Amino acid sequence: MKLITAIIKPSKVEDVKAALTAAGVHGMTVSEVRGFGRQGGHTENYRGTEYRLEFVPKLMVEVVVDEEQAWTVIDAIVESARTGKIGDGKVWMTTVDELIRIRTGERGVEAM
Amino acid sequence: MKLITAIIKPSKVEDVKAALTAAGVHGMTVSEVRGFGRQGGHTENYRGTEYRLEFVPKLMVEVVVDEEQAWTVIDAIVESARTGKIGDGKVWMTTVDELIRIRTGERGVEAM
Amino acid sequence: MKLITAIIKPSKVEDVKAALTAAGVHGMTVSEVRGFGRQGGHTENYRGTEYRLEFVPKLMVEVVVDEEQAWTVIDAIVESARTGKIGDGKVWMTTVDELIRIRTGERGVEAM
Amino acid sequence: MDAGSLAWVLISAALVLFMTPGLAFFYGGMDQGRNVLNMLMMNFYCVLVVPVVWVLVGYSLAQGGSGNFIGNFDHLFLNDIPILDDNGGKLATVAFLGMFAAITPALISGAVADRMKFSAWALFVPLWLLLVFVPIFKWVYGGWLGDRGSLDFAGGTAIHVNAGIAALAAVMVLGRRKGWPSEGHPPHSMPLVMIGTGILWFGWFGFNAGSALAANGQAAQAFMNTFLAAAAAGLVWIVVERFRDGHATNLGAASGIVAGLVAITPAAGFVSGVAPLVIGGIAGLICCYAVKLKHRAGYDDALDVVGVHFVGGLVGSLLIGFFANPKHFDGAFDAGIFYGGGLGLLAEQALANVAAIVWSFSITFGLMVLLKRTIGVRVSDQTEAEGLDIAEHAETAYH
Amino acid sequence: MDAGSLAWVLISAALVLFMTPGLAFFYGGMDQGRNVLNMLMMNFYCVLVVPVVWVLVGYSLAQGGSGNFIGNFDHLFLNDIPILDDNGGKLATVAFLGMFAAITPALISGAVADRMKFSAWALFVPLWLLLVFVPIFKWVYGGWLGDRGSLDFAGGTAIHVNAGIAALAAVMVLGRRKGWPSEGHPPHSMPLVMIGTGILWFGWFGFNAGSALAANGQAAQAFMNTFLAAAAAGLVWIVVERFRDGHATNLGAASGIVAGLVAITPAAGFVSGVAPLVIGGIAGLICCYAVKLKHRAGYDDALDVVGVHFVGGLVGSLLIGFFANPKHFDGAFDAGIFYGGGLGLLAEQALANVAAIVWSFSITFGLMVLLKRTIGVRVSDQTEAEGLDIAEHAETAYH
Amino acid sequence: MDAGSLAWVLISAALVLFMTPGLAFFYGGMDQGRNVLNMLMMNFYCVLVVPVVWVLVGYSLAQGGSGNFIGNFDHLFLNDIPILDDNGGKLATVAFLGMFAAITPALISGAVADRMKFSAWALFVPLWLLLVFVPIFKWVYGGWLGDRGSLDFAGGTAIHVNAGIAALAAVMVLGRRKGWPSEGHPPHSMPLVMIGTGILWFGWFGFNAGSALAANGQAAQAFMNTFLAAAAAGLVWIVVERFRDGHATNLGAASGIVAGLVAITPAAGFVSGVAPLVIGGIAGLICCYAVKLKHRAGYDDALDVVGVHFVGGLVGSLLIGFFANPKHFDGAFDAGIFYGGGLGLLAEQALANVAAIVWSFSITFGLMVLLKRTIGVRVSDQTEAEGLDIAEHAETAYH
Ligand SMILES: Nc1ncnc2c1ncn2[C@@H]1O[C@H](COP(=O)(O)OP(=O)(O)O)[C@@H](O)[C@H]1O
Ligand SMILES: Nc1ncnc2c1ncn2[C@@H]1O[C@H](COP(=O)(O)OP(=O)(O)O)[C@@H](O)[C@H]1O
Ligand SMILES: Nc1ncnc2c1ncn2[C@@H]1O[C@H](COP(=O)(O)OP(=O)(O)O)[C@@H](O)[C@H]1O
Repeated sequence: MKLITAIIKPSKVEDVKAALTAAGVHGMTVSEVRGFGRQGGHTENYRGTEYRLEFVPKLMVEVVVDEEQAWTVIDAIVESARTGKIGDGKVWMTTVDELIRIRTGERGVEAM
Repeated sequence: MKLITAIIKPSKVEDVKAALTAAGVHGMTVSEVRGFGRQGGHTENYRGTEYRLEFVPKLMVEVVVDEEQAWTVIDAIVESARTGKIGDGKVWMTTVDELIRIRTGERGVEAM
Repeated sequence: MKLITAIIKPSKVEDVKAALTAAGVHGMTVSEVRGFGRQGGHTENYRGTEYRLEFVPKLMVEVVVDEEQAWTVIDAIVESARTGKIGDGKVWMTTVDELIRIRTGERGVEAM
Repeated sequence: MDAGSLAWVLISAALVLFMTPGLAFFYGGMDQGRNVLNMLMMNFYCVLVVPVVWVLVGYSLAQGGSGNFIGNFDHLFLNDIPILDDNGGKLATVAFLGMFAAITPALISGAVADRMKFSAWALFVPLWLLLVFVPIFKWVYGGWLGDRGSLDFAGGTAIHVNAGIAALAAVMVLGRRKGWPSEGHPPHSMPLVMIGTGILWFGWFGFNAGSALAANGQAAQAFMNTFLAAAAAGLVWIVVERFRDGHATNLGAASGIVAGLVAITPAAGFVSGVAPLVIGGIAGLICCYAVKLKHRAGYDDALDVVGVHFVGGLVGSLLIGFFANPKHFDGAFDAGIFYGGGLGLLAEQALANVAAIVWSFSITFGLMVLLKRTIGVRVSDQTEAEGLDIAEHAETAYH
Repeated sequence: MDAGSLAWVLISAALVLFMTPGLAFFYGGMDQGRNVLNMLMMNFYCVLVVPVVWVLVGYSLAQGGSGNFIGNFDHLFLNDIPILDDNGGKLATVAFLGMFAAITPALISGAVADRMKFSAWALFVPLWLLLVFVPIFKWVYGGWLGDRGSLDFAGGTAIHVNAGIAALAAVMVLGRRKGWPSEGHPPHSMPLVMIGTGILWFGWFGFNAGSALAANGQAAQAFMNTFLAAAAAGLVWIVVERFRDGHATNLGAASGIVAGLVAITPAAGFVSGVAPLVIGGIAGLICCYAVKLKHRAGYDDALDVVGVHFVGGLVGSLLIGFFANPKHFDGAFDAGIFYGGGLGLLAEQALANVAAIVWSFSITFGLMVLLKRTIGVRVSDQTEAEGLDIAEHAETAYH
Repeated sequence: MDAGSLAWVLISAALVLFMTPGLAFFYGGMDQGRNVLNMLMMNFYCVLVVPVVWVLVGYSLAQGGSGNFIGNFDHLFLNDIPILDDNGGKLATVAFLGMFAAITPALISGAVADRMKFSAWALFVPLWLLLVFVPIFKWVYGGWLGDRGSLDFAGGTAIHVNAGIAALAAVMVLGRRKGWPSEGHPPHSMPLVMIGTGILWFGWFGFNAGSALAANGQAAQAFMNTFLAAAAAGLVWIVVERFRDGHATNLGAASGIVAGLVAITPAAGFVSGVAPLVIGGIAGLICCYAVKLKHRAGYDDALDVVGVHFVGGLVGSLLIGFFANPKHFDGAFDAGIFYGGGLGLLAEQALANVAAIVWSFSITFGLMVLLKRTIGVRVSDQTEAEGLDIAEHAETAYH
């Protein structure tokens, strides 16, 4: 099994969720993160003092999937999260040794 | 070493912490995440407009443990986080190449 | 490629970011987490009722880097995040199978 | 003005000033976290620009002289408003009315939320004040509509119907938010909404009971009415919710309170007894359905200015035609249908509202088209997707 | 009522209305983020339902006629309350008292937090108002307790002792929260608590000084007392904290302020000089220990309604027996022990509170048992674990 | 005092009390989330300790007798302040002034934010009150400065210039925050800042117009001036921002409003017509640049107490020398330059401010040095890095 981790733009989360559902994924976990990268952040101005906020709000999407599904899922994320502008984010994949569903104790693909 | 990642119900965090401590784990990292899965979310109603909130508040618990400990820890989480209802969450395990304690530079099991 | 995950003190994030930039890293993802460990938390007192807050605010920094860079990056984090006091945090490393840039579809080191 | 009445008018004016921040929080809490500061700014901007315009020219045009349609220039720059004469009563009244002038355009901000350029709003507010608020105010208070006998105690027609219909015109030019109505966003901070609601109700006692411009029995009745109508409307709204949708909600309570306050505004000094409960209850019931109209009609009134202020104001204004009771007030106004007054007053109420609606809608529409053709009224799609706070104000609400 | 006094009563009434939202934020901030909206709703619900019940029947039963135990039906639907007579004074008074009626049951919400079904609360409030608040109010203001000479300026016995002991009865029937007392939850938003505290103190000037029902020396003294007692109590509370627990806290300051305000409420128009400092200081000291009683006694009074309102109200009410000074007020009331009045007044104070406690506790207990046996008073365990906001109101505080 | 005036003074006093929480939110929102409770506590502490000190000894020293430099001990413990005489007017005035005494040291908290030990603050406030506030208050209101003819309607010199320069002295002793100015932190909650701003403006009507100590024409003019100057200053500030920095911001609007309120404070009862617009506009313009001074001069005035209160107060106080117009008020004060009064009044204004500045700066500096040498004034570096809320108050703002 693989863990796919995607950093995406917050406004894209609905699209990504739809694409993942379409790709047969039935679960995922999302968290709010702040990203630093090429996109570069923005400047805020308070009483004439400029603050350079280099971190940009992003969402992290984590999905555990079956090995065969992995590339379909990655492609689905990449396509649905793309706007073509800097800061669209990254996707990475790591190997999961085991997955367990807490409720039932089922393991592996069963647990998804 | 293994990284155990668990998605649990927020109201279970104290139980999980207790179980992990009992299992000999002395450190862990918790974050607030939103989950999408079978549990399905809920509906909110604002001035008669319904919003379907598909994401459910969850906590993510991350623990790095020694390989031998891994299954004890997983079992401890699974048992302590279980309510038997849909949405209890998942646990997954990945392989950690190295762990370092920032304060001392100790590595591996020493660093836990 | 490797994923370096570091749990650090919130007040150290600017130093870590500077050190990573100096080490040639151009992107990272940061999230707010709560840590449990030796550092032990603190006690709050509300109307004479004590609450033991065992979780301490921490930041999690995640960076995907090239295998060769990995140890330079780890060292940079360890050095910049160290205060020498309990609770400085941990760094761990896992193996990344693949990394993709959403915007362009580039893969691997190209995608960083 | 006796000292007691002056004290009452002054504190009432302060209460009405406080309502605009209250409105900002009420709207801002309902908005998304990435647009809340734009919403607050649209409201606070009104209390910055309107007072200046008001004392320079607005008051004079709205109240100067005895014209039927528009005032004159006698009081430019507060000229000829005495300080000591009448124990400061005149001056206090000018300030009190200035607070009303400030909150009226602010009401519109809830409709245009999440997509209007702040620069366009910055021009819209003073222009709308002079072109729409000022003439309608004159018609109602000292012009042809008031003279014909229509009643508007604290600004049902002049303020709520007016701002409500202007909100509709504004969003028709502005267009819908991207994704609306299929995507929606729940309020980012309900506690902020409830803070706003608390301030609004508190301030509204000044708005309505202060409009007696004296500490007397009429003020006391307007006060009581403001208390009862808000409660009745809020209660009806959450009861409907409970049985229609399954849950009584905070936003329902808040919306009902505001709807009741809006509806009693025009009637506050003319009705008594159980009338405020009935007026509030009817307004709560109707508005609680009216906020759904936008989905059917397809106009994107983001925070329901039309459904609450236009509809609520109209309901209250027309109900005066039924409940007005001059006997209880020793008043020189017509009686409503239930007190033997026939249809005359109702007809006048209808006429006054039609006049205000036609003028407000058409001039606001034209003004928005003009702004659209010149400086543009909408932010870019990217700004809309990523939030107006950073793009328009270089600020983030929460760090 | 002269215009100055009417202005004072009207603004005081508005201030007291504002206190209920203030109380909602004070309690809501202390609550967890997943229950805050339920808390706000319990409070706002009081200002929706009580005004309606109050003018329909409550006021008449609480103040009509000259009965010793209960009023009559003379003023149903505000019947016979003149608008213009007495310059609106009567009407303003009815509204002013209605604000008190609304906040009294709201006080109880802090005790039953996090586990009471909203439907049960929705029935509890109007029933409790008529069965408990109304008779005790009549006894104290115009009935046998007041006639015997006991003193209660702005509602120490009638409101705080009453609501505080009712809170105890309610939680005894309702039972403890799951996990209490071993698990606990710190306040989810201390800034919200402090917003509530600020509003409460501000509003309490109307509550206490408005109870003079005139703009006169007694009102000024009640105002001064409201200022001083709150400050002294807050100061004592944080000093105790500093030396007992190591830190002076915001919640301590807030709790002390409220305890001082509660304690001075019954005494505000009868004491002067340093008495408010002493009364506030004693109340701060006692309440700061009294909030710990629940852990020993084992009743789960979530947000310390008993420890602050019951205890604070009782302390203030009994201290009148020492500090009341009719000479300073040209007043027709008995002197306290320190001003040569003997034990008589203290005995009357004790009797009045015992009477209120017995009635309030037993009727509230019975009412809660009745609700428990019929519609049920507690949410399901799952709702309790996951939060009442979503389950009871289909809303989330922050998105 | 007639009933109407008493009603006005009482509600004004309540409004000023409400300003201190307002200030707490204004400052607290600007602060970081880990220091916000320390900021709230510094402010709330002022309304706990000052009232006690005020009635025990402060008022007597500040207003007792006819000395030129300091009062006497005639009114210790409110001795000889009648309750019924003058219809409570005297007592109401003592309370009203006590609210001013409470907010003045609170103003300083914004400068010392994020690093001052709470224990040091706890001693600083009452000592500063007696050593700095009380004498300057006496000089201005009933002492040598007032007698020479300088004007200060509601506390420009006595409160804002005084607290502003004290803030400078305090931070010079206290030193800069770690990392300042290279690192900075944007406001953690702009909605909280705007809640504070709304409350401040609302309360300021009591602060300024209440200072007439009567419900009369001067109060009405002071009210109008408070309305206009805040609006003009806010407007100028955001216009400058828009053209200088590219965006009009909420914090700019809030800062401008406060700057305008500060500037009109000394002048509120002496100027009329367009003068408040001009005074507000000038203050907005100057303060919007003055807040940048600290970066050049290198003093770490965290939340711009110097730039807004010192500079704004000074600007307003000096502009009286131009705009004061006794004719409009039937007043027994000197005319300003624009009304034929010559340079005399301006010179007196300058002298009064210089005297206040010298005294306040040097005594505050000495007091801070004394505290530094004894109990210490700064938290540890670790506390500073990790936040004062947990270390100093054992509380966390948001859970
Ligand atoms: N090496 C990295 N490791 C972890 N996260 C990264 C890394 N590089 C970028 N990111 C994340 O991806 C986001 C987008 O990256 P950025 O360089 O801004 O644009 P793009 O994705 O178009 O290359 C960043 O905000 C950050 O959250
Ligand atoms: N494939 C997945 N990858 C990552 N997280 C998942 C995945 N499936 C479920 N989750 C997480 O687990 C939580 C619980 O899953 P759900 O399907 O609701 O119930 P259950 O755990 O009982 O099967 C989800 O809310 C989500 O956070
Ligand atoms: N086994 C672990 N797995 C995951 N995170 C851990 C583990 N142990 C500690 N941590 C994280 O590291 C942080 C610091 O650990 P702690 O034991 O307090 O101090 P130190 O890093 O000095 O050993 C903790 O707050 C927690 O977030």
